[in-house]
This record gives sequence, C-alpha cells and structure tokens, in this order.
Amino acid sequence: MDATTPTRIPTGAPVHTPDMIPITMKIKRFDPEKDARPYWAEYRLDVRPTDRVLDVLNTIKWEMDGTITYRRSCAHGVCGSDAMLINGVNRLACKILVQDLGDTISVEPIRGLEVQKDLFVDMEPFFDAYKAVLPFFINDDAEPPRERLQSPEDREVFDATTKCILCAACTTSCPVFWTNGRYLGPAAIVNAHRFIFDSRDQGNAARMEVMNQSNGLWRCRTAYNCTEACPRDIPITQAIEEVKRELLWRQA
Amino acid sequence: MARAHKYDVLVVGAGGAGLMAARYAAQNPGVSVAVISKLYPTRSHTGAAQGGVGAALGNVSEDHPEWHAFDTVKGGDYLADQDVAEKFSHEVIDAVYELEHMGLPFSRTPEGRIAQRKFGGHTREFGKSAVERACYAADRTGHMILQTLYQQSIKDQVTFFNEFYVLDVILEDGSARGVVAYELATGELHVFHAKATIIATGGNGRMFKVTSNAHALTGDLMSVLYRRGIPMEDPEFYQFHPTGLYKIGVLLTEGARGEGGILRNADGERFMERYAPTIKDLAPRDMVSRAMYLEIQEGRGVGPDKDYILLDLTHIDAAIIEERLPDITEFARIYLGVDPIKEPVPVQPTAHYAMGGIPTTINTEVIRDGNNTIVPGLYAAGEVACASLHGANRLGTNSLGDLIVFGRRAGIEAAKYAASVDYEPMPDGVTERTRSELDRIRAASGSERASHVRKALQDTMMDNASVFRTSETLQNQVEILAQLRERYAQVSVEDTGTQFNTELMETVELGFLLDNAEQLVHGALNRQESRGAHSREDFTERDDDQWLKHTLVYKEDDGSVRIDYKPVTLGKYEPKPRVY
Amino acid sequence: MATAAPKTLKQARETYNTSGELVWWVFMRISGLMLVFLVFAHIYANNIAFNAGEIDYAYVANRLAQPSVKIFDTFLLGFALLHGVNGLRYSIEDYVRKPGRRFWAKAALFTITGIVFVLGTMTLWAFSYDEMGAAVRALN
Amino acid sequence: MYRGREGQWAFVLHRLTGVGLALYLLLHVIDISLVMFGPEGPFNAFLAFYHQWPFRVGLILIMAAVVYHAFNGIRIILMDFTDWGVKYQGALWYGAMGLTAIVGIPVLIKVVPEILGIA
Ligand SMILES: Cc1cc2nc3c(=O)[nH]c(=O)nc-3n(C[C@H](O)[C@H](O)[C@H](O)COP(=O)(O)OP(=O)(O)OC[C@H]3O[C@@H](n4cnc5c(N)ncnc54)[C@H](O)[C@@H]3O)c2cc1C
Ligand code: HEM
Ligand code: SF4
Ligand code: F3S
Ligand code: FES
Repeated sequence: MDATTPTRIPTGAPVHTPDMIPITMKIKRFDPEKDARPYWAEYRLDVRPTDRVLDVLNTIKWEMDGTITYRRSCAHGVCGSDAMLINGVNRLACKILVQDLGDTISVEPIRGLEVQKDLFVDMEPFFDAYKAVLPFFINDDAEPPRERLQSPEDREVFDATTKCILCAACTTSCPVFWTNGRYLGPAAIVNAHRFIFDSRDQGNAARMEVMNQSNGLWRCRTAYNCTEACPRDIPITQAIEEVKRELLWRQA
Repeated sequence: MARAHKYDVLVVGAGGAGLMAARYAAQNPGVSVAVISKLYPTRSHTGAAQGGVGAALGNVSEDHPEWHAFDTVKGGDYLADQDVAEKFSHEVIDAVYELEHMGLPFSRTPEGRIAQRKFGGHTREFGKSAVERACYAADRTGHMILQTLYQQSIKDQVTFFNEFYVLDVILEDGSARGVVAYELATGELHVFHAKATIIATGGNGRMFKVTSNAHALTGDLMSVLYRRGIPMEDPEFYQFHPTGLYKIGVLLTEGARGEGGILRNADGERFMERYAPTIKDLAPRDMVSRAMYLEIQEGRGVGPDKDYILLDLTHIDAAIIEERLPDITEFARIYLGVDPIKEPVPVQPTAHYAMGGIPTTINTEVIRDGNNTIVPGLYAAGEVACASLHGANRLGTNSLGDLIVFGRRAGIEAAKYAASVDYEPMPDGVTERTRSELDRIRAASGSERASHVRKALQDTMMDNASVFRTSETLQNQVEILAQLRERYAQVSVEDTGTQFNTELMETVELGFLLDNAEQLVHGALNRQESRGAHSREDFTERDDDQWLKHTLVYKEDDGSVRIDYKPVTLGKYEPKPRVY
Repeated sequence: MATAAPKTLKQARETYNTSGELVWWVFMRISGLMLVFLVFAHIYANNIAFNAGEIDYAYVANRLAQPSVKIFDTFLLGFALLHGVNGLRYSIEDYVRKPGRRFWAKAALFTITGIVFVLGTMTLWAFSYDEMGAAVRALN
Repeated sequence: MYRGREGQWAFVLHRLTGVGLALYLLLHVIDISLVMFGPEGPFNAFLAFYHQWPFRVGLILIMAAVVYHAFNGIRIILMDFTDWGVKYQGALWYGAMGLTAIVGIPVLIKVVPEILGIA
C-alpha cells in the first residue's frame, strides 16, 4: 500500500466556489412569548448552491433576523442537533445542501414532539423512550484483565446500529409515532438492537421485556420513513425486523 | 431570584471528560453528583473525534508505554511535563480496557482483540518507524466513547442539567463554591452550590475561520476563570490539523494517512518525504500543517487559487476505505462532491485543538499561579484543561486518551475531596455579575451585530495568529482585538425574550471567544521562539535555554494582560532536535 | 430541562403494560395468509362464478343450505372478524389518544364485534335454510 | 404532507383498506344475517337499499381494496421473515400494486357491469 513514488499524478477536479444564487427560505416559526400559533415566515437571500441548509439558517440568523432559533453544534452531521423537516422530509440541516433542494426551501420543526420555539422541540419524551430500552452494556461476569474477545464477524452484526447519533429524525418521521407518542419509536429500537446483537452483552431478557410491551416494538407498521430519514444511513427497518424475529424465536 | 441547587460534586460539560468524571465521582456512595451541559450530552464534540485513542496495547505489533511516553514528549516538542506523560501512557492502557468493559464496540483484529492502527507521531523504539497504537472503532472512535459513557451514565442514574450554560464560577476566599448557570429553556439563572466543581467544557476552536470544531466550542470556561483571575497555561500552542476539508474545515482523520493516505502538491509530489523522511505523511500535525503551508506559499498549492493540497487515498483498496473510513468518505462526497475512492480530496489545515488551557496538576486540581498553588474544590479535565501532557503539540489520539485518563482522575479526586470537607457558605449576590452582563446585552441599543464581530475575529485570527506568526502580525492582532472589544460593547440583540434565546447566548459566547483570542495572541507574541504548533517566522528556532517553560497568561483587574512562566518538568528524555 | 436521568427497568415496566402483542402480531400474519384463500374463494364464488347484480334472498338461502358453505363461511367469519377487529384496535390505539376515550372506543369495538360474531354464527347455524329455501321456491 | 416514499404509502393504503374492509365486514355480516328473518323478512328490502349508487361504487372499491390489502399483506409477511423482503420492499410494493391491477382489472371487468346492473 506504500506508494512512495507516484505512478501517476492525480490532481483531482479543481474545486470551484460556485456563484451565489437567490433562494426563498420558508421557516415555520413560533415564539411562545408572542404567538398564539405557528406561522410561516419567508426570507429571500443569496446563497451558494453548496451551502448547507444550516449555513442558510445561520446567514438568516446572523444577517437578517436574530430571533430565529434552532439547535446546532457540529455542523457536519455527527452530533444530531439539527434534525428538521426540510422540504417535507426529515433531514439534518447540516447534511443537506441547497443544490439538492432547489430555490425554495421550507423548514419546519420535526413532528410529534412539542414545539417550544421555532425549530426547538421538547426532546425529553424522545430521550425517555431511549432510556426505557436499557441502552447500556450489561455483563455481570468478572471483568477479564484485558479486553473481552469478539470476532470481527460478531462485531459486524450490530455495526450499523452503533452509528446512531440520537438525532430523532427517524422517530419523528414515523407515522405511528406522530399519532401515538407513546410508541417507543425507531431510535429506541435501534439502540436496543445495538445491545441485543452484541455477543458480549447479557441484558437481553430485560430488554426484550420492554420491546414486547404494548407500545413497544410491535407497534411498528414497517412504514420505512425512519430508514429514509436516518442521516447515518442505518437500515432501521431492517434492524427493527431483526429484533422482531429475535423476540419471536426467543418466545417460541 | 435564582434557583438554587446543591451537589457534592458538580461536573460542567458532558463530553468524554465530563462523563468520565461523573461516572467515577458517582461511584462513591453518599456523594451526590450532577452534570451541567449547554448541549445534550450526546451532542458534545467528543462525538466528532474520528481516528482513535492511543494506548500501547500491542495488539497488532509490539508496543510499550515507554515508547508512547517518548512519542508524546517528543511530539510535544519537549514542552510536555514528563511525569505526566509517563503516568498517562501507562494509565491509558487501563482506561481503554475499561471502556471496552463498558461495552465500547471497538473494531477488532482477527483474533478478536481491539484493533489498532498507525497514527501521526506514534513510533516504535523511540522513533524508528510508525507503530499501530491507535485503538479505533472505524472512524467513529469519539462517537463510540461518547455514546458508551452516556449509556453508562444512564445505567448509573446520573443527574443531568441539559441546555444549561455555565456563565460563572463562584470563587470565594480562594476556593470554588459552585457555578452560576443560565437555563436556555426559561432564561432563569440557577446557582449550583458544590463542594467540588469539575470543569470539562472542551475547546475554543471557533475563534478561527476554518475549524474542525463545533459551533458550541467557544472556550466559555477558559474565559470565565480567566476573568476570575486564574491564568491560562500555554494558550499560544494551538494545533492546526493538516487535513480539514477545503474551505469548510470538516476534519478528515489522520487515520486516513494511518491507513496509507498520501499528501500531494500540485505536481503530484509526495512532499512529506522532504520534510520527514522517516515517517513522511505520519509526522506530527504541526510539521505537516507547516509543510502544507510552505508548499502553498511556494506556489505548489492545488486548484484555481493554488490554495489547497490533495489527500490521496485512491491507491488504497476501496473495501478498506469503506470499512475503516466510512464517515470521512461520506463527508468528502457530501460537502465537496469528491469521491475519495476515485479522486484525491482537497484539504487545508484546520484549527483543531487547544494544547493549553486551565492549568492543573497531574491530579487535575486547578492551580492559580507558577508555584502550583491549588484552588481548593476546583478541578479541570479534557481539552479545556492543561495538565501539560501535550506540550507544544498534541499527538493524534492523545486527546481521547487525555479525556479518559484525566476525566477519571478528576472524578476520583473530586469525590475524595468532597467526602472530606463540608459545604462552605455560599456568598450573597453571586448571580449579580452574570445578571448585569445579560441585562446589559439585552438592553444594549448599539448598531453592531455579534455575528459581524465574530466573523472579523475569526478572519483576523486566521490571518494573523494561525500556523505561522510574526511579531508584526501578532502585534497587529492585539490592536484588532482591542477594536473588536470596543465593537463588542456596541452589540445589541434582536431577541429580547426569555425562552430559548440563542441569540443572547451566542453573544455571550462571543465575549468568551474574545478572551480566548487575547490569551492566545499575547502568549504567542511573548514567546520568541518556534516550538511545536507555535511557529514564528521571525524566531524560527526552538530555544531551550530561554523558552523551555510554560506560559501563564493572567487577566489583571484593570483589564490588562500579564504574562508569567513556570518550569517544565523534565525527566528521562533530554530535549533534542525534533526530526522524523 | 433538568432530567433526573434514567428510566430503570422497573419504571419501564410501569410505563408499558404487558400484553400479548406478539401473539396478535403472529396471528395477523397467519390469519392474513388464510384469508387470502378464504376471501378470494368467497369473492370468486359470489361475484365471479355468479352475477353479483342478481344476488337475492333465494341465492343466499340456497348457499347457506349447504353444510360445506356453512363450514367455509364459519372459518371466513372467524378469521376475518378477529383479523379485522385486531386491525381496528391498532388504529384506535394509534389515533385515539385520550386514555378514557381510548377505553370506550375499544369497549365499543369489542362489543359490536361480539354481537356481529353471534349474529353471523346464528345466521350460519341456527336456521334451516332448506325449509326457507323450499318455501321460497314454493312461493315462486 | 410528509414526503415519505413507497413504504409510507404502502402503510397508509394498507391501513385505509384494512379499516375499510373491517367496517364493511361488520355491515356485511349484519345484512347477510337478515336472511334469518326468512324470505318475508327485511333481507330483500335491504338489498334494494344496497342497490343505490353510492353502495354499488363502494362495493367495487371494497373489492379493489381487498386485492391490494391481500397482496401488500403478503409483502409485509415477506419483509417480516426475509432480509430480501426488506431490501426490496419498494420493488415489492410496486409488485403488489401490479398484481392488484393484474388480478383486479379482469375481476372488475367482469364484476363492475354486474354490480352496476348494466349487464
Ligand atoms: C473533528 C475532530 C476529530 C478529532 N479526532 C480525534 C481523535 O481521533 N483522537 C483524539 O484523541 N482526539 C481527537 N479530537 C480531539 C478530541 O475529540 C477533543 O479534544 C475532545 O473530544 C474534547 O473532549 P472534552 O470532553 O474535553 O470536551 P467536549 O466533548 O467538547 O465537550 C464539551 C462539553 O462542555 C459543555 N460546555 C461547553 N461550554 C459550556 C458552558 N458554558 N456551560 C455548560 N456546558 C458547557 C458542552 O455542552 C459539552 O458537553 C478530535 C477533535 C475534533 C474536533
Ligand atoms: C386477504 C388477505 C389478507 C391479508 C394477507 C392480510 C394481511 C394483513 C397483515 C399482514 C396485516 C398486519 C399489518 C401490519 O402489522 O403492519 C394486516 C392488517 C390489517 N388487516 Fe388484513 N389481511 C387480509 C385481509 C383482511 C381483511 C378481510 C380485513 C378486514 C376485515 C383486514 C383488515 C385489516 C386491518 C384493519 C388491519 C390493520 C391495519 C393496520 O394496523 O395498519 N385484512 N392485514
Ligand atoms: S437511528 Fe438514525 S435517524 Fe434515528 S436517531 Fe439514530 S441517527 Fe437519528
Ligand atoms: S417509520 Fe415507523 S412504522 Fe416502523 S419502519 Fe419506521 S418505525
Ligand atoms: S449540527 Fe451536528 S448534526 Fe447537524
């Protein structure tokens, strides 16, 4: 793999900064201290097609209207702060570019959680559901002096579901969750999957019990919105179905 | 009135360091612990760390903690305290096993052990060749650490105050009594009374224009303590990571070079062969970043403006890239439209890591002067702290190691301290300072926008105080900072509401950033040598006779800046010229 | 927002009351497969092999006079009702959010289903359509 | 409206058809049960009532619904028990729709005129 002397000279496609284009940004706004109900606000501004939606929001906040409120931190899709309903689907604002959306962009808070202000929603019910599935490693055996062994194959089984950043894009895209907020939701199941299929973990009996509750796993109607929405490309529905089967065979 | 809370141990910050500290503090029965964070814990920037955590496990090839200690000291250009580096390189091995025991899903070797790979500056036998020391979970090691620690804190039933901004630390008669925090949801101030307070609030990279750091990394607590008279140690040592995505700064881990990636200039030349013949692209970050800047300065930069370098992964097996570097591959595809499997990726150095910070002892106790006078009840760990492990330049993977080693120490030490003392009385009017500052900003009617001041700060810091510095650029920046302070006083906010006022908080954070920039620029201006990440074009050599010492930057009551120094703890490893 | 963090298993148990969701899930699949045959055969018999526009009392009574039809229709009735009522329960639990209303909606659903089941069974088994059919034929 | 894809619409349709079928089933059992009251009973009168337009169209929709629901039901079962069912769920949905059309249209050609009383 050590290519000390280059056999060819790769220069790559030059990266141009594209010109600014005018866009219209529609934002569903709500300030509990002023507004009786949410309303749509429109902003017209020039941005680059390669800007992230988060950059556009920042430009609006920093240049046009400081009152606009949203969560953000990492700005590259790893912290899970800025899941929003963008042009009708759940996306991370920092992981979708203007050029993928066109010149009119609409942004709303994610659904099924209470809107607190503009794009802020109450995340507590989401985290409560997550916490309910015992999303932590359980193994009461004496700890070995070094690591517990796990084959690369065993590690691979649950690789996808270790990627979750708890952004809630999936849960708040789920039609069942919108109307039945007591449904655990895909994010919680994903995080249960991460442990259920970890060969080192021993906590499955308890976890399965939670999954099996009336608002648990079985409420999933395989609508796939979660899978489409996940910014980490976790095959969520696949994971849910794996847990369903595991639970079924276990009970059988 | 402010709401009041009381906990034996208070942890400020819920990144890797904070969560580790909380976990260890909470293991002492009878000690109550709470964690305050301005972000939900899993949003902390530890989650962005990609490449790995360095520990001499020797799972792939022979390795020893002594080698690791040596690499750390040498990588830090001998400014690291050697007692700290030695302790660290031994303890980090335990800490990594412990993470594994908490369930952290490391990638695995065929034998089922924790997988390890090469990383910049990590060598076998004191510099002979690169060694596989970075324990990793694909390119999401930090994510896994953060998630695992948060998961454990759920198991341990740790109490969290999320989206609370700590805006002041209460120091009275030389000891810490707790903090003042602003609740974003309500706009209320809360007073947290504590026996021991642990600061773990991460970095301050947002003072630069191109950075790998999150929007939230504004050096809040470094500034708060600075204003309270605690010095900042070694702030001039700020690391630029060689491979940030062109223009946006999103990081591409050094693991990419660990897996065989190569940096090339416009001629397609592997220029690192000239700068570091032995380990080439895996030289420490400061050297690589400087080399890249020099290539660009000499006209060998790539692109229409000849202002970037290429990271070439195209010769690596596509399957390996997809398996070991999936996230950064995706970043390049999304943000630059470049597929690393097919084409080299445009990169440029990006502001990354503060080697300096709140000065602490090896036991994470905060110190207030060059005589190592301890501030009772105050601890610091993680990127915000400076236990002098990283010296003048941090080695890749040593930050995650720092979090778990010193986070753990902080938790243990703070709990021990809290168990041994009573609550000291809470003085009156502790919220006054914070309240009046918030009221001032809310009521201000000036015409300035925080965003404009911040942008000016970031642009000028990038121009004048980044990879290369001269007395002229730094002097210039001192003046610019003074002007920016004046402009800051004119900043007003449009959002005067109480609930979820993020504009108000951004403005407060800008104030913190200005302090951080001040510390850095003054430290850099005074240090007339080049060492590690601090590179002066007017003093290009390292000067051990005069400058083998740590900087301490103080804020005086009248607002002026005072610089002091303290000695470096030396040991086995004699300072030598740093060649790789 | 301050969160006294975690949900313990105990709390989780309190939040989510146990039920036979798994069993129902399996039943939906098995009954669904059975219904494919039952329903399609039913439609075939009544709408394709026969002109649906001409259905009248005589036709129905004639059909119900045959024991094989009785048995077939009993299966159809049982599976379809159970499958359908459980499906309706899913919908109620998803859309009727207030606990009180949800209770009454489900109570009403189960009552109606019970009545319909009794009606259906009676229709199939309690009468002799031979006689009634004969009466009709006589009438014509 | 949330811009979901195949999976979402498959679910919405499955639920709508399911609920429609279940409600129809309840009515259907009730009206058939009227045969209990003998030839002089209300059965034929009821049938006459059903022969009104909205009910005739409704009956056609119910038949289309049951075909879709059945095929999509099989799609769901395939997803539940096979990995490829999940992987190709989108294609399977188009398949279910296609089968619905293939089976449904001939049936409708036969049945619609009869139900509408044209034939
Ligand atoms: C892109 C990237 C990749 C990296 N990769 C690696 C790597 O591969 N290996 C390695 O060793 N290191 C790496 N690092 C460095 C390392 O990740 C960081 O230094 C480290 O994660 C910092 O952790 P922390 O716990 O100190 O702070 P953080 O994780 O940044 O957490 C800070 C916490 O403090 C809270 N906080 C901040 N201010 C306040 C306030 N005023 N009030 C209340 N709470 C507050 C925040 O909410 C947050 O919870 C990387 C860094 C970056 C940016
Ligand atoms: C013809 C063959 C049929 C098959 C293969 C079938 C299959 C299924 C399956 C697998 C489900 C479960 C869906 C899920 O869990 O996501 C379901 C749900 C349902 N079915 Fe059927 N079914 C059939 C006929 C019927 C009939 C005749 C009725 C009406 C009585 C009916 C009413 C319902 C209802 C109401 C639901 C619930 C829908 C939901 O929750 O979204 N089904 N069906
Ligand atoms: S599963 Fe995906 S969409 Fe859901 S919370 Fe995790 S990262 Fe977000
Ligand atoms: S959207 Fe909802 S219904 Fe299931 S497949 Fe996803 S959780
Ligand atoms: S800001 Fe972190 S995920 Fe978008």
